[in-house]
Amino acid sequence: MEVVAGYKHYEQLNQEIKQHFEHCKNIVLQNVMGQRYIGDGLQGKGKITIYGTPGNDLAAYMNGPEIEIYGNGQDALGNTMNAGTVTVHGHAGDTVGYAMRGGEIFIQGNAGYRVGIHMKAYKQHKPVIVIGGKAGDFLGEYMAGGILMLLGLGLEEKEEIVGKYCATGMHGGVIYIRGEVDDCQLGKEVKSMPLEEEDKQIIDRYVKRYCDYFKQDFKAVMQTPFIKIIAYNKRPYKNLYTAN
Amino acid sequence: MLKKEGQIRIPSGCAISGIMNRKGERFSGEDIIASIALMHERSNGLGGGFAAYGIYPEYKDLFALHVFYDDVEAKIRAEDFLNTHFDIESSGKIPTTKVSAITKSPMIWRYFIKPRKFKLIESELNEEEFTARCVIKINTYFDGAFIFSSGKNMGAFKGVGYPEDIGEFYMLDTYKAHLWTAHGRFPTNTPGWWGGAHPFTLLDWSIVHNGEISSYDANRRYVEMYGYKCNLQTDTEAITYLFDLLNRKHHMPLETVVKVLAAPMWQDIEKEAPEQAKKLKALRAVYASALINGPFSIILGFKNGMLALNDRIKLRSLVAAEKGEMLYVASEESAIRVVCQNPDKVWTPKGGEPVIGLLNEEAKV
Amino acid sequence: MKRVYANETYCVGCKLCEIHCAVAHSESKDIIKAYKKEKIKPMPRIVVEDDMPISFALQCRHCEDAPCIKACITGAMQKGEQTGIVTNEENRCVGCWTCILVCPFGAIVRNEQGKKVAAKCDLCAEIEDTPACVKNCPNEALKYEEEGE
Amino acid sequence: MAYVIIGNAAAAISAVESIRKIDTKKPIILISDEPYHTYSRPLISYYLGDKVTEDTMRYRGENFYKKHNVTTYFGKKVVEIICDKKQVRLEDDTFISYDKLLIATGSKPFVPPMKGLTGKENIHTFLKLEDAVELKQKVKKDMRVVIVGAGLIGLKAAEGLHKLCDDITVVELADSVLSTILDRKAADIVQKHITQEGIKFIFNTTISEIEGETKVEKLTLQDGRVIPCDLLVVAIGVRPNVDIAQTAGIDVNRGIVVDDSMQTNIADIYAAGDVTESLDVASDTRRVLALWPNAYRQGEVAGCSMAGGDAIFDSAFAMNAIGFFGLPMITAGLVNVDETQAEQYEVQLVYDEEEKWIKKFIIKQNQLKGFILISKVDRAGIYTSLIKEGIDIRQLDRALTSDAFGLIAFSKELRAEKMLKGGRI
Amino acid sequence: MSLNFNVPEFMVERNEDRCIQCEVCVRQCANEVHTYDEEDNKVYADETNCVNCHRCVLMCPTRALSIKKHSLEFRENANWTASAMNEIYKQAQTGGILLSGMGNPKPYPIYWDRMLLNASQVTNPSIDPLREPMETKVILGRKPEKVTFDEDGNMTTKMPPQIELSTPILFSAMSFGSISKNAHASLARAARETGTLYNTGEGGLNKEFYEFGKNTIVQVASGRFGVHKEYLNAGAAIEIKIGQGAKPGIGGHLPGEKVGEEVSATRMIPEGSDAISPAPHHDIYSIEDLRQLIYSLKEATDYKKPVFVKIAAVHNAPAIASGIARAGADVIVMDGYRGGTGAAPTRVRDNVGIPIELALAAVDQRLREEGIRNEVSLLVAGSVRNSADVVKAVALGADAVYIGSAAVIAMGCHMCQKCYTGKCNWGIATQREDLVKRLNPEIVSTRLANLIRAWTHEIKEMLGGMGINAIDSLRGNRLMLRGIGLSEKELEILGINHAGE
Repeated sequence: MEVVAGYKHYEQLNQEIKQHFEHCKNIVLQNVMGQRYIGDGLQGKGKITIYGTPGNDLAAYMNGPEIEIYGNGQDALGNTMNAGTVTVHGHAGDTVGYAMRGGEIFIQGNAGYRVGIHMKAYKQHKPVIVIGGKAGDFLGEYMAGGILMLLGLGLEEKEEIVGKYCATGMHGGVIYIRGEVDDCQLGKEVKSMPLEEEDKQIIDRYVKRYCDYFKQDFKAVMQTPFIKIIAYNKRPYKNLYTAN
Repeated sequence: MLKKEGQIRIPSGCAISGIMNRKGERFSGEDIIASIALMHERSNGLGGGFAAYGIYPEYKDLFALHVFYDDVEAKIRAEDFLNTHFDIESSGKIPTTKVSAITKSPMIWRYFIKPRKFKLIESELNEEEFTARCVIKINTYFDGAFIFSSGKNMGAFKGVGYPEDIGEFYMLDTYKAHLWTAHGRFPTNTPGWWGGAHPFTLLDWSIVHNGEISSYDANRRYVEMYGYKCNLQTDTEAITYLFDLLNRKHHMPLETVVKVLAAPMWQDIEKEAPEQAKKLKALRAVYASALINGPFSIILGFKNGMLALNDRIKLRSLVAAEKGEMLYVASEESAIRVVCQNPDKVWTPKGGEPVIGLLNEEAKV
Repeated sequence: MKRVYANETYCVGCKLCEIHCAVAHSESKDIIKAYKKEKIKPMPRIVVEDDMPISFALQCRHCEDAPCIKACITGAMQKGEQTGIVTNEENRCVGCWTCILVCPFGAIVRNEQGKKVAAKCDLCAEIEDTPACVKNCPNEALKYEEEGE
Repeated sequence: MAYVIIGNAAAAISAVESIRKIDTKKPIILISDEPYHTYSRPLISYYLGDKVTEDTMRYRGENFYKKHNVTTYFGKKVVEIICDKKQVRLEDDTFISYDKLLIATGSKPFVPPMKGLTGKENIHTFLKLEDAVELKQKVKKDMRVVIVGAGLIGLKAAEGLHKLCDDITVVELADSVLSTILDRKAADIVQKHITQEGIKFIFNTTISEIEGETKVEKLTLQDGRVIPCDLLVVAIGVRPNVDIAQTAGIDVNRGIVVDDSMQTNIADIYAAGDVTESLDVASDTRRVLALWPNAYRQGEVAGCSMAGGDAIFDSAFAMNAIGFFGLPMITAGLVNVDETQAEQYEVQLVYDEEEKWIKKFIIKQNQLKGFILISKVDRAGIYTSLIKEGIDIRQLDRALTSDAFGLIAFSKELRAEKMLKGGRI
Repeated sequence: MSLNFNVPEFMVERNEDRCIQCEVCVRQCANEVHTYDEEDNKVYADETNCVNCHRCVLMCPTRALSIKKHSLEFRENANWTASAMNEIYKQAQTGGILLSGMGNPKPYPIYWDRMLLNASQVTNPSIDPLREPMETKVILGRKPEKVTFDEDGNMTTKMPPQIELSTPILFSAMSFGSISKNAHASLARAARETGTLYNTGEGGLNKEFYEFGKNTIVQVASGRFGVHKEYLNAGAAIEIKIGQGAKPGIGGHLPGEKVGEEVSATRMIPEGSDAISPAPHHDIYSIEDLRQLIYSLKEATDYKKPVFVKIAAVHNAPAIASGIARAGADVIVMDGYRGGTGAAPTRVRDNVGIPIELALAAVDQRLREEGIRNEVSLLVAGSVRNSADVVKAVALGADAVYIGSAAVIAMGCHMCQKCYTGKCNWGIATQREDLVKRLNPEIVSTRLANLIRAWTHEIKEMLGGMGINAIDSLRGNRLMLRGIGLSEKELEILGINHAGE
C-alpha cells in the first residue's frame, strides 16, 4: 500500500495510515513533507516505510510497528515509545527517544541535543537507541534505564562524539560510546567503566544490527574499543533535601 | 451623586404590552397606550416607552435614527460623525406635545440615513453591521448623545414618566404601525434618564422587558466578546445583543434562539429523542453563557413580527391573546381586555415557550 | 444471624475493639472507671492478632454447629434458640477450658479473676444493638451483618 | 412405639436433642439407673470442692425432659435387652418396647481385685454424683485419705477432697501422674505443682492389702510399706458399662462396636458415649475414648440416625482440658511418641519448669498429631483444629510454639474463608 | 554527632487521670512518639518526632491526649522569627534544600475571603434550590464559536470531545506514589459516585482503576511515567502537566523507597528507583512545542479525548493561557500558589507564583478580550477551600475547580505537612502497607462524596440566593461579587466593584 503524503495535513495522513494499517501491514509513504505524528500510538505488527522528511513526534507512544525512514528524522522521534523499531537512513533531531520505555531506534548518522533523555526501562521493556555518528549535549539526561549507543562513525578530526553534560542526572541504564569521552563532559552522577562480558555481547548484537541496516563493515566498526557509562548511584538526590 | 444607566446597573420591574396585526394592517398608538396605561400600578413614573413597526413606509429603506441630545454641542459632534459615515436624507426634531407630567426632556431628533458607500467598502461590513457599530460607537464615545432607535421603518419613543404620558408626549395617536410594543418602568434607583427607558433597540430589534435577570454579567461579558458594548448596563440591552448575535450573526432561527436564552432544563433534554437531545445539549454547551437566568418576560419586536418570552421557570407574568389577525401579549390579561374585549383565545405561555407572531407572507417587509 | 465480620484489609491494629469490648463487659461500662477503678481488670472478649501490616480482630463466630456447646461439660455454653448467639452462662461455668480446647478460632478467653470462667463474645446482645467492637472500630474493619452481605 | 435411651449423660442428652431436631412427635423414653436429673459427672470433684451445687450441676435446664417430650424412668436399671421383641426389661420386670434403642450406659469404675477389699464401708469409687455425696458426708478434716490412681479421676478426687481434709496420699502404680495424657516432663511439672498444695504421692506401687475390720484402717503396699488410711478412694480407671449389651449379643470389643452412624451390629440398636469404642485418628487404633465432647457428638449422631437422618461420626481423638489447683492443661491426640517410632515423628517442645509451662507438639509427615499445653493453654482449639483438619503445617507461616500463634499463621485466603464463613466450621 | 539546635515543634500533653495505658497511641503513631513503659505502667511521649497529625489525639479512647505548640519561646523579634531561625538551624545542620509538604502556609492575602457574594432581594427573586430545579452541570472542553444548522434544522456543527460534570468540582491530580492506592481508590469511587472526575497525577494508572475510566483524567507530565497508548485511552481526558502551583518551575521527585511493587507497575519503572520528573517537558521549549504535544496526544487517542493543559499561576499567566488556548488545548488548568503538594522546596512553595484568584480574573478577562474565552474551558486549582470559594471562582470566570488539599483533608489529612516522609499516619501520603490500610476506601470515598454533595448543595443555595438556576449563568458573572478591603488595583484586576458600590 502506497500513500503519497505531499502537502496533506497530518491529521488526514495519519488517519489514512491508521485505516490502512488495520488490514495492510506494509505501508509506503512517499514524498513526506514534515507531517507530524506518523505512527503515533500505532499498535501491533507491521511496517511503514517513509520517503522524505517526516515531522516531529514520529512514532510517539508507538507500541509495536516498524518504521524505516529514507531521509532525516526531525525532533522528538520515538517520544514515549513503548515498543517497535525505527530506523533512520540519515540524521535525527533533538530529544530523540524522550521518555522512551521500549523499542529500538537506529540512526545512521548524527542525532541532536538531549537524545535519550529520561529513557527508562520496565520489566521486559528495554529501550535501545543506536546512533551511528555523534550526539549533542545532554545525551541521556535523567536516563533511568535502557541502552544508548554512540558509534561516532564518520567524524571529522577533533570532532567530539558527544556534547557536554552527557548523562547528567542519569540513574539507570547504560550508555556505550565507541571511542573516548573526556570525564569533564560527563555529569557528576556517572562514571565511565570498562566493559564486561555481558556488555560486549550487547554491543556486538546492536552493532551487527546497525551494520545490517546501514550496510557497514561490522569488523571495521568493532576495531575501536567502547567504553560504558553508568550511574554509580541510583539515588543521586537522596541527601539533597532537609525535612522542614 | 446618583449614577445613571451605563454608570451603574439599576434593577427595575415593569409592565409590558405588545399588539400586532399579522396582515400588516396599521393602526394608531391609541390602543397600546390604553393597554399600558391600565398597568399604571406596575410603573413608578421613572420610565415609559414604545416601539412601533411600519411607521415610516416612506423611508422604509433608510435607517431611522432617534437621538437624545443633552445639549447642542453633543448634537454638533454627533451630526458631524453621522455626516462622515452616512448620507442623511432627512432630519428634524421629533414632534412632541406639552404634557404636564413630562419635564426635563432632552433634545429629541430624528434622522433618516443610509451608510455612505465608500465607508461601507472601506469597512468591509454590510449595511446593518456598519450601522450597528456606528450606533454603538456614538452611544459609547459621544457624551451627551444617545441613539435610542436605529431600525428601518420602525421607531422607539421613550422617556422619563409614566408610559401613558410618554405616549401622549410623543403624540403616538398620530402614528400608524402594524406592531406596537410598550413598556412601563419601575426602576429601583435612578434619577430618570431618558436613554435608560425601554424599549431598548438595535437596528430593527426592540425589546421591552419586565424583570431583572440574574445572569446579566455573564451574558454581558459573553456578548462583549463579539464586539458589543453594553453601555447602559441594562438587561434589555444585553438581551437585545444576544438576539442580534444569535439570530443576525449566527443565523439561528428565533425558535432556536429561544432554546438558548431560555434553555430547557438538563433533565428535560435527557428525555428528548437522541438527535434532538444532542442538538439541545450542543446549544447548551456552546451557548452556556447566553442562558438568561432570573425572572424575565420580554417582548421582542423585529422586522417581521414579535416574540414574547418568559424565563424558563416562569418567574414573570405574561398573557397572550388572539383575535382574528390581531395578536396581543401583556403582563396582565386586563391590559389586553381593555383594548380587545372578546379575544378568540387567551392563554398563558409556559416558561421558556415563546409566543411568536409573524407577519403573513404577503405582509412581510 | 448477624455476626461480626472482620475485614483484615482495613484493620489498623489499634485494638480499640478490645478496649471497648472490655469496657462493655465491665461493671461500670465507663471506660476510665473500668480501667482505673474496678478491681476486676476489664477483659476483652475479642482477640486482635497483629503482625503489621497484617492484623485482624477475632471473636466468637457463633457457629451454627458450635463445638464449644457440644464440649461444654456443664451445659453453661448455650445457643440462643431465637438469636443464635452462643453464650456462656458464667455462674454455671467452672472454668474447665474444654471450650478452649475445641474452639477452632481460639475465640474464647480465660477470665481467671475471681471465679474462673470462660469469657466470650456475646455480641453485646444485652447491652446494645451493635456490638461495642463494631461500633468503635475506627476504620469499619468490623461489620455486623448477615452472612454474605 | 418409641425411642428408648438407656443413660442420662452427654450421649443420651445429645441424642434427645438430636432426635427432636428431626422428629418432634414420636415419644422418647429415657431410662437411668441414677435417680437424678441429668447432671455433669465431671463436676463431681467441683461438688466436693463446693464450687458447684446439685442445682448448678444440672447439665440441662429443669424443664428439659418436658420440653423435649421425654418420658423418664429414673433410678431404674435396665437388666435385659430383648432384641427379637424389641423390648428392654427393667429390674422391676417392666417391659418397655422400643422402635430404636440407644445404649448410652457410659462407664463404670474399674476396681481390681484386692485383698481385703470387700465389706468395708469407707472404700469409695469416684465416678457418680452419689460417690461425691457420700464422700462429702464421710470425710473429716483429720482423716487420712488415700487415693489409688493418679489419673484424671484420682487427681480430681484429690483436688476435690483437698479442702475437706488435710492428709491426702495418692498411690500410683506408674512412675508419674496422668500417664495417659501427659509425657514425663509435663507430668513432673503437674506433680510438683500438686505436691506444693500438700498432696503426697507414692509412685511405682499399689495396694497389696487393705486392712481393717469394717473400715479400712491401713494399707499395705506392694513394696511392703504400710500406710494408715481412714478413707480409701479407688480411682484406678473406668471400663465401658457393656454388661447388658454383651448379654443381648451385641458386638463388644473394648467397648460396644458401632458403625459410623452409631448403629451396633443389631438393627435398631445404637450405642454412643463412653460405652463405645471408636477410631482414634491420632493413634489410628480403635479404642474407648471416654471423653465428654466425644460422647456428646456420638449421641448426636446416634440420635440423628435413629430419627432417620444421615449424620456420620468420623474422626475422634483423645483430648482433655483439665486443671489442678489452678494449673490448666490441655492435651490432644498423641502426647507421647513411642521410642520405636521416634523417627517418624517430629517433636517441637518449649517449656519453663520454673514458670510451670510447657508446649509440646508432635508432628508426623507435616501434620500435627498431638500436643500438650500446660499453663499456656489459650487458643488451644486452633491446634485441635489442625489435627482434626489434617492441615499441612508447612502452610503456616509461624511456629506452632510461638506465643503469637493464631489464625495469623494461616494464609490470608484460608483465614478469610474461615472467618467469613461465619458459623460454619 | 554534634548538638542539634532544633527543638521539637510540639508537646504532647497526656492527661494522666484519663490515660488508661491502652497503648492505642503507641500502636498508631508511625513517628514512634509514644512508648509504653511496662515497669512504670505508663505511656510516655518523645515529641521530637511529633508532627502534630492528631492521629493519636483522635484515636485515644479516653481523649487523654492533646498536642500543643512547644512552649519554648524565642526572644521576641518581628524579623527573626522562630521559624526563620529554625530553618537556618536545619540547613546549617544538614546543608540540604528545605523540603515541605502541602501548600503555601504564609499569611499572604486570601482573595476569596476579600470577596462577597450577592443575593436577590425584591427586585428579582431568590430561588429555593430544595424545591426548584437547580442546575450545576458543567460541560468541559473546547466549544465551537457557534452551532450551525442546515436547512432541515439538522446540526452541522461537529462537537469536539467534551466532558460532563454534575457539579463544577473535580479532584485534582495526585499521583499514585505520592498518595496511596487506597487514597486513589477513594477518589476514583467518589468521582464516579458524584458524577465528576479525578486525576491520576503523573504516576500512571493502576490497572485496577481502569474501570473508573469515565471518571478519570490521565495526566502526562514531564517524566511520562506510566504513559502508554492504553493509558492515554483509559481516561475521559488527558491532562498535560506543565506546572503545579505549589512549585512552579520545579520538577518532581518520588524517592525510590516509595516505589514499591505496585507503584513500580503503575509508573512502569523498576522497584526502588527514583522517579524524577524533569522541571520542563523536554519536548516543550516553546509554545508551538506545546501544540506538538497536544496534537501528539490527540493523534494517539484519535481526537476522542479533550486535552487539558495545566500550568502554575505565574506572573504572565494571561498571555500563557492565551497561547495554550491557541495551541489547541481544550481545557486550561491553572493552579495557584497555595496549591498542595507531596513535597516541594520550601522556598519555592512559599515564594513562587501568584494567587489563583488574581490569575483567574486576569486570564478570564484576557481570553474575553481576545474573544476566545468561550472556546476553551478554564479550570482553576490552588486552595479552593469551600463551596463559597467555588462560587467565587465561577463568578470570576472559571468553568470548574479542582480540589486537592480539600479532598485530602476530607480523607483525614490534618495538614502536618510531612507528606514527603512517607509516614502519613492517615494512610494518604504513604506507601507503607500498615499505614495504607488505615485508609478504608469504603469510608473515605463516602467522605469525599459527602463533601462534593455538601458543597454542591451549598453552591445551589448560593446560586438560588442570587436568583440563578444554572451554574452557566454564574460563570464570569462578576457583578455577583464585591470586594472588601481591597485596593483599587486589586479591584481592577479582579474586575469587580467594591462592596457598597
